Amino acid sequence: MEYVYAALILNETDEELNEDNLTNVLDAAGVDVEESRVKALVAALEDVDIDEAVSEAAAVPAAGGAAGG
Amino acid sequence: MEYVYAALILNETDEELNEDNLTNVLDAAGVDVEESRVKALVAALEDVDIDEAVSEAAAVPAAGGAAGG
Amino acid sequence: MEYVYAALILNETDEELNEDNLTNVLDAAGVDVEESRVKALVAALEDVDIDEAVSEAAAVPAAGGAAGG
Amino acid sequence: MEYVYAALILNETDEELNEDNLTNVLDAAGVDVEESRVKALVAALEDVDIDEAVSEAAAVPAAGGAAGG
Amino acid sequence: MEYVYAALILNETDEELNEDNLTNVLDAAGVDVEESRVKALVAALEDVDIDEAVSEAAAVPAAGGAAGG
Amino acid sequence: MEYVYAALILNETDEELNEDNLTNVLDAAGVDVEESRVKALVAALEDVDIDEAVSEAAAVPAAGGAAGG
Amino acid sequence: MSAQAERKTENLPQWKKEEVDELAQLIESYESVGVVGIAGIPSKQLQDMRRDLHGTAELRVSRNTLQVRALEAAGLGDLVEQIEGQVGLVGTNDNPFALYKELEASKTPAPINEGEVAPNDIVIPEGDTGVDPGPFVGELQSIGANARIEDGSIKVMEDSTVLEAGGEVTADLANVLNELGIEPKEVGLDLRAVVAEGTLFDPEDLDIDVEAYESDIQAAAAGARNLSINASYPTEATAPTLIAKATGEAKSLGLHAAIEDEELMPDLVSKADAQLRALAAQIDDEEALPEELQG
Repeated sequence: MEYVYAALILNETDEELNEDNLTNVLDAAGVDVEESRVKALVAALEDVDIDEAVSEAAAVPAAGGAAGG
Repeated sequence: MEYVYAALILNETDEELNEDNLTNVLDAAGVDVEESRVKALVAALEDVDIDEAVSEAAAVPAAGGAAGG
Repeated sequence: MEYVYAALILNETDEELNEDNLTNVLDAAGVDVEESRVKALVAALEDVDIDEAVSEAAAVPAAGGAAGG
Repeated sequence: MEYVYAALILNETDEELNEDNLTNVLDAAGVDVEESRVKALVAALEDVDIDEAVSEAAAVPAAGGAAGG
Repeated sequence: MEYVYAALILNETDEELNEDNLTNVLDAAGVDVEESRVKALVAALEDVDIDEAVSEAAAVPAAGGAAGG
Repeated sequence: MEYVYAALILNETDEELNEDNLTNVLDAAGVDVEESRVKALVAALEDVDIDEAVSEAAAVPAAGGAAGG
Repeated sequence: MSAQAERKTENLPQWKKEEVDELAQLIESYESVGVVGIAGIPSKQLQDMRRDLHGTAELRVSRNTLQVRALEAAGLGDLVEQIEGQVGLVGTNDNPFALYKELEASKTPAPINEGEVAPNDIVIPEGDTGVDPGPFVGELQSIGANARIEDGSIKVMEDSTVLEAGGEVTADLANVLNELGIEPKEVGLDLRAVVAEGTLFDPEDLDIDVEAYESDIQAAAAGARNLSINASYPTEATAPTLIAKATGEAKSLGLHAAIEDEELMPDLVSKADAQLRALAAQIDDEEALPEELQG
């Protein structure tokens, strides 16, 4: 999932979600980056409103996690 | 959430979850890193079993909803 | 709610939940402290298991969560 | 959570939510204040509508729901 | 099942959901295509809003989770 | 989802789930195929038992809910 | 204040002066002073109660006129209107809310006698009285209880209010209540009002709703959790939830965008399958469907 997390980080900054930036983030985390996965991720996210996709999922309250807290 | 995402990337690699590594990942994403937030996150996660927290979120998908109900 | 928050801070430290300590915390926050509210709070919380109330609150998320449940 | 409670007290008074005021409140409660945590909190809350963040139930996305989506 | 998946693929592209296109997709997958089933499927889907039907499926697993609560 | 649908079609035929076959199916459906996504999909499915994933979903549609409840 | 007190007491006989002085001293030596009703408490019991209060509060009972004098002299005129019936003065350095709670908790039920005024509605509860059939059923009926003989004993058919608050207890009613063992009074030290550091509190103020405070605690704790999570400020208590939240977000993005990730594949496959089934459910023509999707 590290590729997805990297995309989420870039989504919160003003940086573009492109192959170079994704590769940089993953590199910095010590990931042995596969170019094709980066490419695929960029392609998959091309027309996706990330904030919407994330917030749609967030509709269920955090009780489970909260209970663990 | 970018700080938390960065922690999760490190958790998936074999890199240590420490201030330097977090800062590197965030830096690479163009985040204007606040040292204090990095410190606070590392401190807060010190006693947390991240894999457990992750697998709770993943493996018991509806737990949140259930507990909330 | 500032009186209640103050009580919760004291509950997390090892300080006693008494009138003086509550007043000090609220004073430090610039609250124009009403002695009678402090007194009533201290008397009321004598019969409340704060840790239990807090962990119950964690298990059932706040307002929004309840409505969602 | 004492740092968060302290922020919530300041949010209810007219005092500014800054490092000095937070430190004062925590000091008064006998907390051994960590500067970095205070800094991190101020940074984290900088652009946050606290009242909204407090009343909005924290949500953890349910993977089950997401799987459907 | 492959016939229905083929219909779902065509639904995501801009290609028309007709007998020729379905047959092509199935052919490419090495399916020994039965013309009558293709015909029947195209006819049956004529009046179906596929996007709506699919998004209802999305709601089901999530609802299950909620109901479990 | 078209890439996933294509993989599932191949899973139902006796064709191998490889890059060429996936590309053919998608091509036939008029998809502007991204080689990287095809690669990534094949890699991601390498260790996944598709039939198991499907039958679990089919047999216990509300699994999440049940588990959570 | 003591000079004023002396002036006011100069016309009193010596023993009354001394009594007022004692009261003045009690008032002066405590942060909070209150008026306590002691009606219906036998003197032996009152002594026990006073002893039980030792260390928490001091209770002094004397003539009402003297209590009024002492209160007025001490500038506690607000309490004077509470000096009515059998009362005493109480002084405490403890929290007056806590004192009220303690006194309320120590009250005990007691029978009510002929000629007394009902402090609250007197109700004879529905149910089997356990009394054998006999003239008692008539006595019950005569005081207004819905009673009859059933299955070999006297039963009260519904909760029956036999006297409203403020009404005077008749001999018949007192008898019936006694026979049934109903004790409608609450006897004990009845804190009517307190002045704590200049502020007057009546029982309405003093009767704190502990449950409301408890739910305030819960609301405050939940609010702090929400803030911590929503503002991504991790604390020890909320870090696991933040991790779970981030994980869930990544997962939902991955499923939404059909990202080719190994971890997401099982869910993506089942998502596709669910969609297939949902679409199949819209198809009426079985010819169009494979066997496993028919029906």
